[in-house]
Amino acid sequence: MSSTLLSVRDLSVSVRSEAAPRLLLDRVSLDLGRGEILGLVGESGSGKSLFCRSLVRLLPSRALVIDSGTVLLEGQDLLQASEADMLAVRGGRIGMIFQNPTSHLDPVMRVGDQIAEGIRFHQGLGKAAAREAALEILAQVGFPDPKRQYLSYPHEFSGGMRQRAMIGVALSCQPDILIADEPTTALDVTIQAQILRLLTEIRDRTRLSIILITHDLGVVAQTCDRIAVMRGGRVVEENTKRALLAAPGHAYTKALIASHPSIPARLSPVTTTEAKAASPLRPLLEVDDLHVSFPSGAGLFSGQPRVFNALNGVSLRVMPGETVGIVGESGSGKSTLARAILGLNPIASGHVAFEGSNLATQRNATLAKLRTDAAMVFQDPYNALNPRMTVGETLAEVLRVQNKVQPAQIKARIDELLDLVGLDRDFATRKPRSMSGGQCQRAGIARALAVDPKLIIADECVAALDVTIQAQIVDLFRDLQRKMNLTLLFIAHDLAIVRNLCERVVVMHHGKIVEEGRSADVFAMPSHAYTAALISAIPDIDPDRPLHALPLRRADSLRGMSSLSLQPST
Amino acid sequence: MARPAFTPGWSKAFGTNGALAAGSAILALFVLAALFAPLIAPYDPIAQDAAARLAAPSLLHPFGTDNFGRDILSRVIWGTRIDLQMAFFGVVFPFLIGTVVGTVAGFFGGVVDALLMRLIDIILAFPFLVLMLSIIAILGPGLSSFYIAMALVGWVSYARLVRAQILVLKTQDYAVAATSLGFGRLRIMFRHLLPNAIAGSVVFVMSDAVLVLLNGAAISYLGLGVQPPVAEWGVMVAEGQPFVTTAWWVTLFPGLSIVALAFGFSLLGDGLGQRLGVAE
Amino acid sequence: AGVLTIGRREDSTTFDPIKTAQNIDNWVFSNIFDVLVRVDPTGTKLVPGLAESWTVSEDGLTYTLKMRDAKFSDGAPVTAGDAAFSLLRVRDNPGSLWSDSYKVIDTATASDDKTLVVKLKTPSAPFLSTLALPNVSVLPQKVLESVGEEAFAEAPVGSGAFALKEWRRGDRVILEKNPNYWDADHVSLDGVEWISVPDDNTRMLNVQAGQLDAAIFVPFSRVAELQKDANLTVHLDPSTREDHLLINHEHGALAKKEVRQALDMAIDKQAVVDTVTFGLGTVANSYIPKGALYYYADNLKRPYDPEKAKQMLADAGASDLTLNYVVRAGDEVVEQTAVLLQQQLAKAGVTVNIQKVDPSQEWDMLVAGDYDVGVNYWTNDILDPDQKTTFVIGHDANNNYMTRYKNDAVKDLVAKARLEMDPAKREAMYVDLQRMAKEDVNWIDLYYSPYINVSRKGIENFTQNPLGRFLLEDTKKN
Amino acid sequence: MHRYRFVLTRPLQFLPVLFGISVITFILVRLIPGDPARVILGTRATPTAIANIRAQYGLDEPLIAQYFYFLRNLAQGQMGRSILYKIDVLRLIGTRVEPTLVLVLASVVLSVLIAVPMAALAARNQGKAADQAVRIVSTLGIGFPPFWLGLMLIIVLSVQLSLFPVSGYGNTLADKLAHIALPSLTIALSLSAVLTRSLRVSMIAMLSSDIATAARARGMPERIVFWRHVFPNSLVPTINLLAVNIGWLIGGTVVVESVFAIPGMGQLLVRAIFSRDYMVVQGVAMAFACATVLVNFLADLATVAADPRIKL
Ligand SMILES: Nc1ncnc2c1ncn2[C@@H]1O[C@H](COP(=O)(O)OP(=O)(O)OP(=O)(O)O)[C@@H](O)[C@H]1O
Ligand SMILES: Nc1ncnc2c1ncn2[C@@H]1O[C@H](COP(=O)(O)OP(=O)(O)OP(=O)(O)O)[C@@H](O)[C@H]1O
Ligand SMILES: [Mg+2]
Ligand SMILES: [Mg+2]
Repeated sequence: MSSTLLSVRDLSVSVRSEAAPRLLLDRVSLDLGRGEILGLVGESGSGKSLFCRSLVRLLPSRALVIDSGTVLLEGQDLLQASEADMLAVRGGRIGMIFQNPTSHLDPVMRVGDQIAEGIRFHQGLGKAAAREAALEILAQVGFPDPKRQYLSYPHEFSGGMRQRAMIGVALSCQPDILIADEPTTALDVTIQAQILRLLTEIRDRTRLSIILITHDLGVVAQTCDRIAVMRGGRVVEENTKRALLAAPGHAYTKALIASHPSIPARLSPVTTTEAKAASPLRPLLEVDDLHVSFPSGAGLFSGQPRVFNALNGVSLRVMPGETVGIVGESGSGKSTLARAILGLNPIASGHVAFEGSNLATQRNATLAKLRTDAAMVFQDPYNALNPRMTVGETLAEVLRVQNKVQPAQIKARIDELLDLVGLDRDFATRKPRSMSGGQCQRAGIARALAVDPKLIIADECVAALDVTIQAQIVDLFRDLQRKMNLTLLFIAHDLAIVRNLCERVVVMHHGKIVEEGRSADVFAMPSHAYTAALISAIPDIDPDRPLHALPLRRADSLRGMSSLSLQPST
Repeated sequence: MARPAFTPGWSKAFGTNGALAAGSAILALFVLAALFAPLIAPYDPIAQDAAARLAAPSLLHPFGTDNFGRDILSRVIWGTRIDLQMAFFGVVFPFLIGTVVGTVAGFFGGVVDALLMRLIDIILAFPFLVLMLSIIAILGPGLSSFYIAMALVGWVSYARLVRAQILVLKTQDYAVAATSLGFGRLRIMFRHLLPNAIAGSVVFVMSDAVLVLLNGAAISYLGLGVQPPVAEWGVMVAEGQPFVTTAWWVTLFPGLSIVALAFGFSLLGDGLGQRLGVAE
Repeated sequence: AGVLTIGRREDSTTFDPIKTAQNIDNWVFSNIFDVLVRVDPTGTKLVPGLAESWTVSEDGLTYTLKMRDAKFSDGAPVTAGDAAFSLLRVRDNPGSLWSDSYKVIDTATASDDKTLVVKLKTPSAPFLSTLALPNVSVLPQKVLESVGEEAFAEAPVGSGAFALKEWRRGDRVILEKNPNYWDADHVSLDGVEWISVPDDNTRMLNVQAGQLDAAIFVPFSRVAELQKDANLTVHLDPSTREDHLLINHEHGALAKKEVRQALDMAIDKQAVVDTVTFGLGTVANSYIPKGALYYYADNLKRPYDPEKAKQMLADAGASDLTLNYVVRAGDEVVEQTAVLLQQQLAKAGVTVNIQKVDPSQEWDMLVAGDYDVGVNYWTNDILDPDQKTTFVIGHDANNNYMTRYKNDAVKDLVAKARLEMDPAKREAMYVDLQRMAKEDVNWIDLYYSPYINVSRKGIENFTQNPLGRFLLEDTKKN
Repeated sequence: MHRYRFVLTRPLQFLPVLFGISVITFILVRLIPGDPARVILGTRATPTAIANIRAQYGLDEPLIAQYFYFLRNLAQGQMGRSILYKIDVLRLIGTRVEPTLVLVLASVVLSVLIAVPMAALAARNQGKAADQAVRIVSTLGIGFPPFWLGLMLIIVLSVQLSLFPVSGYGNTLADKLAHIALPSLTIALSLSAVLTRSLRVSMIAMLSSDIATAARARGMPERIVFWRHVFPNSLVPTINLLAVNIGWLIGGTVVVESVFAIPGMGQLLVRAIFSRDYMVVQGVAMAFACATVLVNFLADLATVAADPRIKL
């Protein structure tokens, strides 16, 4: 390892204001070498973001204070530096990119100007020179037409482009250290791969030091030189990548590694279906040449509104008791399909039949059936529950409206449901805001189960969760499916989980199903190029199985980006 | 501003939310004044005293007297009854109408929404004064005409606020979930969406209450406020106009009462905003 | 010399004299138009205007007026033809608001350029004084016919002391001295600006700050304070204004004379004078204003006696009288009177419900008889008492000024007095009328009050005659 | 959808709004008890004179016929004649538009000039003394009725300090501005209070937003963070609030016009209502409505310009 650039010793941060001050960072010590990529992993709330923000003294709230410690940047203690000195350090020495580029880019300022702003301030360049430099940076981070993109606003970009812009903004100040706080969590695997490639490439080119925060061990395995694991405000373990992955010392690290989806599942997918498929049962769900379109406006003067085809002839059959995974990049139409099946989206053409009853021809009857026999679990656990109702009220309301349980039995049934999803019974009196994401997600599943459905459609129901919690939820589904003979439609863009849970997988791309088959087969031998690209972009926890993502020569990356980027922005 | 007494119970109930506590305290003072007006007002608010006309504030008349020799302190205290009532009813009906209309418009969208939005445009573009004066003229002056006029116009703001919220909320997963679980529309609108959409309106109620009082005062300035000899702050300010340069106390004290109440309302609004997570 | 700036409540609405009946218009007309006969500054007698002299035939039907040498502001001479045209126009024009008052005219002709002959259908004692009304100002026939009524109403041509220079609607009327005025040598001011400042306080502050030379409609409440200001002169000019409480004679117990008399006794007029007019008014005892022609100074003043009033009400079976009191909104004086009377009447056991409505609606309610009592006031337009007497107790088409008062003896006497040409006999008749009205309590006379105006020191002769005319041709600005 | 497409479609929505307003005003003013003929005749009203005037202005015709004439006139770009002023309503309004327009514009500019620094001061010192002071001042601004506030301003600034004319509306531009200063300040004191409150809240939210954090992380000094990032991002809700309030303001200048003797439309309207000058009430109502609609349209334009994400 090269010379140490940044050295943190015994950094402690606590939160004031509440009755008893709580220690959030507990004597954290870390070093960062020049040109090194340090991976910071740990469960949600372990203090990763806080640590990084403390380095530049940008704490998220006034209630938080740095109690003690030193942060030496080439000998200068940043904790003692004056506010004016810090202005030069922030951006100029230490740049940051954030998890959510959408909320961190100024929506009302042109992307180019945001990059030029830092250049003008830190390098004192004039307007025109800063503009030139900004165009150069835009090209560096992979924008195909910097002149045009300089003038764009962030909302006109896809998620991946925004993250590149964010990186561009950070690079504009020519920092020595780049802190990347979960830079890819919100992105597709394919785009994630590109961004990670971009970061390592820049490091190779400029000897930039990077702190990469993530909760995906696969990401660290693929990019970092060294890994630090945090838990409860402490660094519990720190080592070079290989050493740490090969011989994790701390129990938490072991659990983290064990629950990573790229580790081959201990349980193989449910296999009972083969028998079922052979039986003469009719399919529970039949989707036939389904088209769904949304109006997408028109130009200033052209009158006719255009339509955007979100689903372009999708056909699908699901047998009772089957578990089908639906994967595909963001915007490929997965959620639209789910909603169309449940009659929540208008259908342009095609058929959806549930238990033989056709949604187009017998709409009311089919809807009635769907409402009582199918349920949905949603992506964002917080958003899927009414924040003003307790879990108990939420469940009770479903039971009452569905009228499947005697009013007197409602209470008992609620307890039963909570048991089923592994929540304590006293959660009945809690509101979503007082629960963690995983707990909310379980409540959401309990609500779906309250319907006593034959079919559950789970739309990205684990995407927002920690790996450890993800694993719990997947186990729960597996369990339920076994116990209750549920039919499960499992939507995700995380292929690893689908491989783990589902026996059959459907790959969607641009509103079409491009590949379909047994998970094992599809993942082993993808027949469609797009599926292959998706699979190869999964970061494996094994550092020796590197990303097969599109090779990052600039031109290629651009082509990749435009083909993978979402619908064109207007 | 009155300094409210913070008992332990208070601080527990309001936490660190000083605005909420102070606002409630101010409002509570006014409510008490209204409730116990007969007990605390030193004089009959409409009793005239020819000997004490336009007397400056003194121990006998802490706020002075008006041109009929009526005690202004007593009138201010009794006025609390009318003004609180005005603030309350002037806001309640618009609030109720507005939230229902906003919910329906936002939820159903399409033609219903378009029609209601045009109606809102019309009302917003309609000169308020014409409406106000017309309604008062048609129904006769008095508080009920005032409330009707306020209700006819005031709901618009609430409808806009709620509608904007509902438009967002109805795309939220829990609304979609409610549909997918077979809940009825009324249940979704009023049990799931509205309670989550209403916080902004609740906060706005507080500003609106002040605007209602001011509208009342403006109407009084044009001569169509509450019927004499009833004491109402807006009317008192307007009636004191002729004496502004000679007997400042006639207008100042009722004016200050409006400000104090307004201050209470706006603090309460800020506090509620914090509480309900609308602002800040 | 100099331009006099005067603040007033409202701006003019039109300069066509026959189409308005508002003081705000008339008070400006009277300075740009001239009339055949004028009222003198004391408001007690008629003096020559455009008519130098006049004779009345024995039968009282033919008036021959001799015109003086005068010119309109455009230089054209004022002829008897213009005068005849103007008289017939006010009688016949469909837009005229005043035709009823001039229906008595049979013919009006110019026997030559300087001689106007007016023949009446019946004798009319007040006729000559109606010629002093600004609404029958002499207009230039040629100009009016060539530019049309509408254009004339905005850019009039007259023969008065001043001519309209500019009219900024809603804001001000700008007059300049008319060099062609027959008495131009006596006019000192170069011009006059009538500026509308609706808010009473603002208007006063303008004068106090020296931004206006004068302001009219000074509220009673401001007089004492303004008098203290050494830079200002407060003018309390005698007026013909009389405030009264209208009573609807058709409503229940109010039909009884005793009840009305009791109400009269239950009202402490002196208190009204003290509280509402801040002592500037005087208690009224007749519907004819103090100082006006045929005013009967010794008319009955019923004493203030709430106890007796209560007793009388009880005797008349009206001890629990409840009255609906209509109040014109936005008029400080009227509102204050209402509050005061409510309290006074309560002492006699009368419950008064105040109903405040906007002026136009008040008018409607009064006309429709949808009220019990209400305060109103009257200022005379003409010298002769006939006009007001006819409206108020003459039993004409107007329900005796909305009171629904009925007394045939009074009715007959009013008609007789109109025809009586002997001043002494007429005076006796009017004394009787004032007595009878007081006995019947057609309404309750409250108080007389002066015109109150204020001007800066250095403005001289800024006076208003009792009929409201501002004698600006005499005003000087130093 | 093109972001500015609404520029083409929105005017079509104005028509029903204006039509609706014409119907409502027409009905409303005629429901009010009172008779214009009696008003202009005053104390001397006799039944024949009243009938005469009613006939002249077509007030004796059935309501539906009157409305039809009104619409027919409107289609020809006419608004009828004023009963009180005896001239064409459009001409009458034409003489009164400018002062009100200038007053409203000046008030808005002044409000913004007051509100922005106040809100910035409060937001950047959230919870501190400066913040509390702004809160108190803005509550005072909302709480005091304009007719009182205006009078106090006159007494202090015009009469005692002779800084401004007491009232009226000037001739030359400079003169007009001098005259309009106090009235617009009166309005601005209450309007800016409303704006300040709204702007302060959005600014506080933006100050702790990711956008501000990102700018700080780039080493931008607080001044730039605030004015270049926080401020522009706080504008949209306040623009909308301003739009709603301008509508209210345009219809509510009456009191201020009366206190300051500004010969504007507000005064005309009150006088017309009180004298039941139907045509004028209708005309002014329509004019106000057009102005409000226009302002809302401009606000929409401003919103779209202020935030490139917004489509209408
Ligand atoms: N403004 C705040 N006030 C009080 N506590 C806070 C605040 N911000 C963060 N914390 C606490 O600090 C701890 C560390 O938070 P931090 O954001 O660093 O977690 P993290 O490791 O980045 O988690 P994640 O993976 O969810 O982003 C958490 O317990 C959190 O509750
Ligand atoms: N209500 C709508 N109006 C217009 N377009 C829509 C609407 N809902 C979805 N779309 C568009 O349809 C396409 C498919 O969306 P969908 O939500 O089904 O994608 P997805 O595969 O679920 O993506 P993600 O992984 O991001 O959830 C997208 O381009 C989206 O923009
Ligand atoms: Mg974090
Ligand atoms: Mg989706």
